[in-house]
Amino acid sequence: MTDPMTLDVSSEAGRTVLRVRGEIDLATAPVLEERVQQLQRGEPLVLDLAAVDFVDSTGLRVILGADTRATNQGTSLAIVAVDGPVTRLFDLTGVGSRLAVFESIADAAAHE
Amino acid sequence: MTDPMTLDVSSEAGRTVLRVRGEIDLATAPVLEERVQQLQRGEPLVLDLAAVDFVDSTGLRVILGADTRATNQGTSLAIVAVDGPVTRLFDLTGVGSRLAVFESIADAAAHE
Amino acid sequence: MPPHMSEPAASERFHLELPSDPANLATARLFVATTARVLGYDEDAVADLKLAVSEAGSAVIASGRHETVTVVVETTPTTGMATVTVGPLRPGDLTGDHLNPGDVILALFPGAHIDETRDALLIPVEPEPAR
Amino acid sequence: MPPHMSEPAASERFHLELPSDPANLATARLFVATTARVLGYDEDAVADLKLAVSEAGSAVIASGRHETVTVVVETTPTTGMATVTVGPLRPGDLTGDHLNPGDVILALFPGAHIDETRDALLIPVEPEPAR
Ligand SMILES: Nc1ncnc2c1ncn2[C@@H]1O[C@H](COP(=O)(O)OP(=O)(O)O)[C@@H](O)[C@H]1O
Ligand SMILES: Nc1ncnc2c1ncn2[C@@H]1O[C@H](COP(=O)(O)OP(=O)(O)O)[C@@H](O)[C@H]1O
Repeated sequence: MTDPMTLDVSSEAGRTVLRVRGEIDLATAPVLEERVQQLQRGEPLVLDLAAVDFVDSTGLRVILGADTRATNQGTSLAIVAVDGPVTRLFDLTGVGSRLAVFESIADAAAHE
Repeated sequence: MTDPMTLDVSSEAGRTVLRVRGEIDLATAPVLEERVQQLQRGEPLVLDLAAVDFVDSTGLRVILGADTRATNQGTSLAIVAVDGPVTRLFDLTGVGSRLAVFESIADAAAHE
Repeated sequence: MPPHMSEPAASERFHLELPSDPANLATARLFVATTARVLGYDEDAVADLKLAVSEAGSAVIASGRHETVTVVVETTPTTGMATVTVGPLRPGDLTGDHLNPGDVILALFPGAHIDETRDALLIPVEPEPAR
Repeated sequence: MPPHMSEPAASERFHLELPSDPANLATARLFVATTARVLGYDEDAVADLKLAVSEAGSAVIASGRHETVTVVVETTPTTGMATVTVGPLRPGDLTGDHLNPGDVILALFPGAHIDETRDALLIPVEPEPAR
């Protein structure tokens, strides 16, 4: 690790995609929170967590907060996650069913 | 790390090549020592250390012992190393000049 | 007995103490991960231990009462059990908001509990073959 | 002052204690590497610290006198210096054969020395910009 978490913003399939790599914990979650808030502003967002190596409840609260914010703004949050730390935490806490989780950016971008 | 050090033996350009990956320290050096002794038995050996992530003086003693053994057996030891932990330790201790160090297996295999 | 251990030997103790700073949680996770691998636990167990230690360490930092976070791994050779202790923590530190560290830790390790005599969270970890 | 530290704050102390087993040297190296990165040291410095700690930890194990190896990293915010302490070690433990741990440690950190009051090797580490 040089940097514990890196964020990349891109536009794919007409959607803004925020790709997170590395570790989301108490040290890095505030940085993610701020960037997600900047990007949401009433726009749909794809949060790509496929390259996340670690996430704990601090990170999960950022994800759930982003989902609530999307609902309040009348827009959507789509999450990309594959088998790994993110899906493990979703399963452990039972929140997976409350979120729109996809296996690829293409699938996520098709989400209304 | 699943295994701190792995060893692979192959035959390349007519020479026996022992490729070491991972970390050589007090925990793993005895395993390397034993394998090197088995392979030397009067035969020239190429010791490929290009994929070594870490080595300390315990590992260096194994390397120098193998070089002495080759000399005593009237054969040769050729070492493959690129810029990294191995060359760093050779430079720090000044032993690099006493060893036959090459940048590739092809160069090492040409060593008499 | 975890596979890498060559003999039962004596009980072993691995101890880490770090300043209560979120930047050090990664070090705490690496410590428990590497120690668990040395003790022979597989990567699923290692991932669960990293998560539990990160949650508990976050709770120590969030409590704001302590300058350091302590993580201890101890083995009990007779049973093959390990215990992971994270502190200082007292009852209440792990609960609070919905989706708090305690929820995650208990989902991972149902036997985890605050040991008030040690002022810490104690996580019993089954030997590898039993997991 | 190392770049990642946002303010001088107080002196910080990172402490690790492991059973004297060669299998744990990798954990000691990871500990000093991660801690040094949090303190802002670059990868060259990290590699040197891993090597020095591995040499010193090997010497503790080779001495055969101690059940545990202790590694401590301490910062001195006023000077930006860090010190890495590895023990228990006393004069003589680092020397011996040609190419012993002491040779490597002194080539890396000429200021390293046995601190007899602490019964340990003390390695002074310059602040990052000065290296
Ligand atoms: N989100 C957080 N929750 C709890 N503790 C934190 C948090 N962020 C930082 N800390 C750590 O707690 C200690 C004190 O934090 P600080 O932010 O200086 O608190 P305050 O300024 O409110 O006293 C610092 O070591 C800091 O790293
Ligand atoms: N190879 C070594 N590496 C680290 N410390 C050493 C080494 N040799 C000796 N020391 C210890 O470092 C301290 C100062 O060492 P130094 O001044 O370099 O050598 P000397 O032993 O000649 O005084 C001494 O207390 C000594 O025990």
